[in-house]
Amino acid sequence: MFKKMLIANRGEIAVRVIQTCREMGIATAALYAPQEARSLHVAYADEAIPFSGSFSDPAAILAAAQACGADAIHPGYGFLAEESDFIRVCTAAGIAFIGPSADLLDRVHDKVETLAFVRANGFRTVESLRPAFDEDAESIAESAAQLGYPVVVKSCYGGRGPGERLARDPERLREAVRSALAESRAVFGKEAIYLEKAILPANQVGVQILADRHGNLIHLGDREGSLQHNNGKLIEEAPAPCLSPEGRAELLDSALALARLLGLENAATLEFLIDDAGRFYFTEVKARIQTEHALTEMITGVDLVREQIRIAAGDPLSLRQAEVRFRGHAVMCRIHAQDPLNRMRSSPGQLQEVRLPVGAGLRVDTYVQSGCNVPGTYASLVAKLTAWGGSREQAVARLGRALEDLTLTGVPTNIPFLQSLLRDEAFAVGRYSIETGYRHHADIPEDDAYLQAVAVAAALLYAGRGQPAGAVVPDRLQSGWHRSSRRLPQ
Amino acid sequence: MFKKMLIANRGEIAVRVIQTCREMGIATAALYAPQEARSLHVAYADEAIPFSGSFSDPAAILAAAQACGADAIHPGYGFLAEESDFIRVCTAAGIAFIGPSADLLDRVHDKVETLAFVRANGFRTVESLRPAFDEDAESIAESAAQLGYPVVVKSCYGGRGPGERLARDPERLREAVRSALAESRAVFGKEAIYLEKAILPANQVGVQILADRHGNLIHLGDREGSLQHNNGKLIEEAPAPCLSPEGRAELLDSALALARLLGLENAATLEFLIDDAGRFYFTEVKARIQTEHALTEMITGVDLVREQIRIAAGDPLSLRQAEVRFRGHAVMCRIHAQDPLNRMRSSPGQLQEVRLPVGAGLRVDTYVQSGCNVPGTYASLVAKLTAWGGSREQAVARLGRALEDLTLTGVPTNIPFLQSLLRDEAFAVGRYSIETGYRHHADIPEDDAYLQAVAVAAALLYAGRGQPAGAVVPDRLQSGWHRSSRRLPQ
Amino acid sequence: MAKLSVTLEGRSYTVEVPPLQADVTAFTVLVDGQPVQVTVDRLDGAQALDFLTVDGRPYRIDSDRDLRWISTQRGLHPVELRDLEAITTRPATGDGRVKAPIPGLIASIAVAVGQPVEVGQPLLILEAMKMQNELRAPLSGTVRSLHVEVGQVVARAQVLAEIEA
Amino acid sequence: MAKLSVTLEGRSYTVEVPPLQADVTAFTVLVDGQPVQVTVDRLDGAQALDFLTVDGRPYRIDSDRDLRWISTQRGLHPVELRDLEAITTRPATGDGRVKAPIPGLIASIAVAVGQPVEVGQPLLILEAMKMQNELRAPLSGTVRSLHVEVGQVVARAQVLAEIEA
Repeated sequence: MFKKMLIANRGEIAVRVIQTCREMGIATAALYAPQEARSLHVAYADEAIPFSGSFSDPAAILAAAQACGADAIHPGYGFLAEESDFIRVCTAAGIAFIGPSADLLDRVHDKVETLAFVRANGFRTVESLRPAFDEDAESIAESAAQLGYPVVVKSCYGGRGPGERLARDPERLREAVRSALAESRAVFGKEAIYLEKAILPANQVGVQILADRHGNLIHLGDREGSLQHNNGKLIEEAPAPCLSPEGRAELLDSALALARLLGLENAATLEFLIDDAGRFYFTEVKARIQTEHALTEMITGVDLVREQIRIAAGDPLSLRQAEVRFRGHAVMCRIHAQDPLNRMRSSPGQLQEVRLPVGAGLRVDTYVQSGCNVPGTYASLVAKLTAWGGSREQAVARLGRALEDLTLTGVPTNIPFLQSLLRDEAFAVGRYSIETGYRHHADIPEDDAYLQAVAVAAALLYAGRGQPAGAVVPDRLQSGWHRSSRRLPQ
Repeated sequence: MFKKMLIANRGEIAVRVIQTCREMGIATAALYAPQEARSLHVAYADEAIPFSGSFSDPAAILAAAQACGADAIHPGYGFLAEESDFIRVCTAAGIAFIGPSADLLDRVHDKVETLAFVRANGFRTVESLRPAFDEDAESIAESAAQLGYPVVVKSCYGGRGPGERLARDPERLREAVRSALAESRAVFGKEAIYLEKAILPANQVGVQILADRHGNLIHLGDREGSLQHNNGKLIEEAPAPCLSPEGRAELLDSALALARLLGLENAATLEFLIDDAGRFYFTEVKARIQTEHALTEMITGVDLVREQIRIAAGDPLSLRQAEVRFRGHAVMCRIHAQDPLNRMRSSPGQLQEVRLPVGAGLRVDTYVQSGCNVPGTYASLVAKLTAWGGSREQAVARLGRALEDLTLTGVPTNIPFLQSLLRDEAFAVGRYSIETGYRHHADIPEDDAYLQAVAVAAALLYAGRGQPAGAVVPDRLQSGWHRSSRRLPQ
Repeated sequence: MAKLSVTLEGRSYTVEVPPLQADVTAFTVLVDGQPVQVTVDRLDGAQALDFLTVDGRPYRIDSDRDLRWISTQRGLHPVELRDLEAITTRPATGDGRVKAPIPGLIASIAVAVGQPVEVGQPLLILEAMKMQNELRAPLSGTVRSLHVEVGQVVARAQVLAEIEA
Repeated sequence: MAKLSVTLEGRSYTVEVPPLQADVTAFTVLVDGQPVQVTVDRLDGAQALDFLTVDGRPYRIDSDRDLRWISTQRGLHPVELRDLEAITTRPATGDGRVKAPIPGLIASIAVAVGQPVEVGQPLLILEAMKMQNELRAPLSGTVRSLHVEVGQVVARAQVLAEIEA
């Protein structure tokens, strides 16, 4: 087994990887920028290395690994997780890469070709077309017309949501192409997009795959990621409520066959769209650990990062398909430093108090602690909160309870928005799709006592303002200056 | 289902009950003394009622329930949880008691009679004798001689550890009787003790039982509670490592038969001693939720408090024996405000920072948050930390990792002692009994770099002392007063 | 007794808060004239008010610096506050000094030095926390001095003007 | 450079700490003369030092008020500290005032007013943090004044005695 793992990432995924390494007795080295000195990955690693480079820079990461004597690198789910060239330089330097082989990544790197290959082998996929010239508006419009509107504009590389855009007509298409190209350039350094025929309404479902180097390949069930906002997943769950037992069995079988066809290695997710008739369409493969992997861990009890590391070390999977036992239901929400009163703009800053919920069936993944910075230079994800329950209803109730108990002060977060989503009828009954609209659910406005109490809280905060921190006694109240005792209400 | 639950307890068990009530949509009312205003049960309840009475005072609790309009009372695992008279006054007042019937408690209240009854029905039990007169030293010594030394002196009532005392000879017996009587009087208000023939070495194992009012009765596996210090359980685990598969099957069957014989209701634990030949001896029944119930919840996925409430409401158990699926292993440690440098004396005070561990397979049960008081008037338990793993080894590794990540500052805790216990060889291999001695495991003293770093930390703390809080700049260093620049090294 | 108008979720409440004291953790607040019982923590210097009970119900609260919103465990509420006292504040001592009841910006000045004024006559408008607070003459007399200009930022309790009876 | 002897787990280390500054978060400390690299957080006013890295290794630390022990994520360590500077401290300004380098208790006084003393001659013993700190004459001369008595508790920087050259 490896001796020392360099974690080539930050945030909650760096903390996540460090946890498993420590539990496996593997020393860990974390990288951090000065403003992240109070992030938990720094506190929890065995070694914390100041790092001014970029997590997307293969040379800088490799140099850091060599400097600290690491014999393995875990990329988290960042950019480097799917860069075959990086894997090759790691291998050449005698450092193990926790993930699939470079060859596999090369095979599935081009999403359009992967779709064509999968389709040619008899699997149902979304219809896709790559315009002849990426920046030729004419050919793009032609392709779209050929597919038929609505279409989705996607980046050929990488797997993140922001690259996706829905266009219902030629005008919106031009816009979508322009912004998709800009984003593709900014995030992946390359301009390359393709078009997919949109399936509406649809549900987005991923199947977790594990494959070792000894020919063992298993699935760990499905995850639902249809509840999105601005193309970012906000609330996810496992198992997917949109699947019937028969539909699930068929999907999982198909996913295993597809994984074999593609020769998947290590941990990977096969993504599908499910239309309203229950038909599923393969869309793409994410050959890395995913942000939402904790859902699968909660319903199966399998530590996916441990399996990733074992596989990369040449060990066989620690369990067979028949030994995978699913239990209950898990729901996760992503907590972002975003201001709900300012169009969900990201709201970096220094957190004051962090108080985590406690109790059964809960899991918090985060890099923050009291006094920690939320840097403006990275994505605004500060925590993932996952709740498990014997049933979906219990898991959702528990997540709602835990969201109430989670306190993050100092920067605005999307927690109120998440709470509102959990109250939505479509979510409550588990019937929603990527098209579902969610209205803002006011906070039990019928409860006048509650609103009165909030008014009292506001008044007390106002009365305590400008005081030496902590004192609730405004001197203007004590001094008696601004009021006449004769005018006091009884 | 109930509308409003009064939680007739404090601490982590009050928080635990409130969590499930909120997840079930039952309103909660918490009681608190002024010094506990920042405890989590106050923050998390729907209603927080200042309470100057005792949690052992039936009249005060009933009055509080009636004043807030509660239709049910959950006693946690406190004194009132096993008081049949209290159940009767609750029932008379139309308030449901979450627990067994008064009749059942009456039946099992006297431990010596219960042992005799169980023995008469063909079950193996510990040998026990009740001295003719509790305070007659002569008759006690005669009884002990009759049983044969070593004997254990126990309180007839209640179930807590502190009432237990081991005596290997008549002299130690007198001492043990004296202190057991004093404690029995102080805790239960009655002087009543009995003697048990000690089984040494032995393991202490409990079997979790659930029984509804419709004749359904199931077990949820076993728990091991042999790792004790001063008769208090410190680290517990499930399943019990001392049981072989055959031994476990026999024990669980026997426990179900015993539960039926005794007519157990609601949640209860049957406790056994296992001798070094693997024979088990029934010792007593705890007809309430236990401190360590989270272990069972983690390996079965069953919410025991939810089942308790459902059963009390007349609902059937939510699962059958065949549906109980055990998964993996769980280990719990009890974190006390105790000073490891002062003979583990309790160390009440105000906590400064509370930082909880995060990640997969962890559960924290606690009432504390940053700035919260640990009152000196109650037991010193501040938190329970439970780790789950696919194997015992993984669960123990995870617990060790999580203990490192848990930060509680402001009052000394037993965390260093727990860490030392986790490093003990006997514990690591799972071969220990209630007699196992644990030596103090120094903290990796061979690692000189580690000790040097601690020395640096000490020097920096010293250098930063007496400063305006937070500044690391002692003015005596800045002023240049106490040193001559000519004498600086270099 | 501070008197505020608090508007949230489309409803307005008049809240009257007694003089707060660091060691008093339970007191009565009037909401629309009806008493509600409030408890707060005894806070040490490092902590802001983040928890209170109102009629026995616990609320974990947070807010931004500008009191644009209050959040509780249940959600986030944009709030608007008006300090009803600030509009008609008069010095309890009976003297003619007009002080700023809250920090803010002088939005306009309605009087000039030497001008005679009646008790209750508007003198100037202090803008603070999204509110325009009209400060009025505490007694009838003459404006003896004006210590501020339009656009000036003032601290709390800063003397803005003086009226001579 | 503060110089301390730190004993823990039966080993003693001499630690030399440079003058600490609030905005310097990375610096070098000497342990038994060997340099180790230390980083600390930039701390705001409410927080004590609870995290540092030493040669790149992170330590989460806690201690009691009296520095009886230090705990890290790995365990608890009783510590003993001796301030090696405190024994021979002299005022850098060259004047004859002898101040308390740390708060403590006057354990004994070895000189009387009017008594001639040599530079380096023991004047009194200040007991603080389980240590006896011998304070010596900063210059040769006469004890002009003694401001303390045996058993008296003194604050840091309090003038204890004055020597006239």
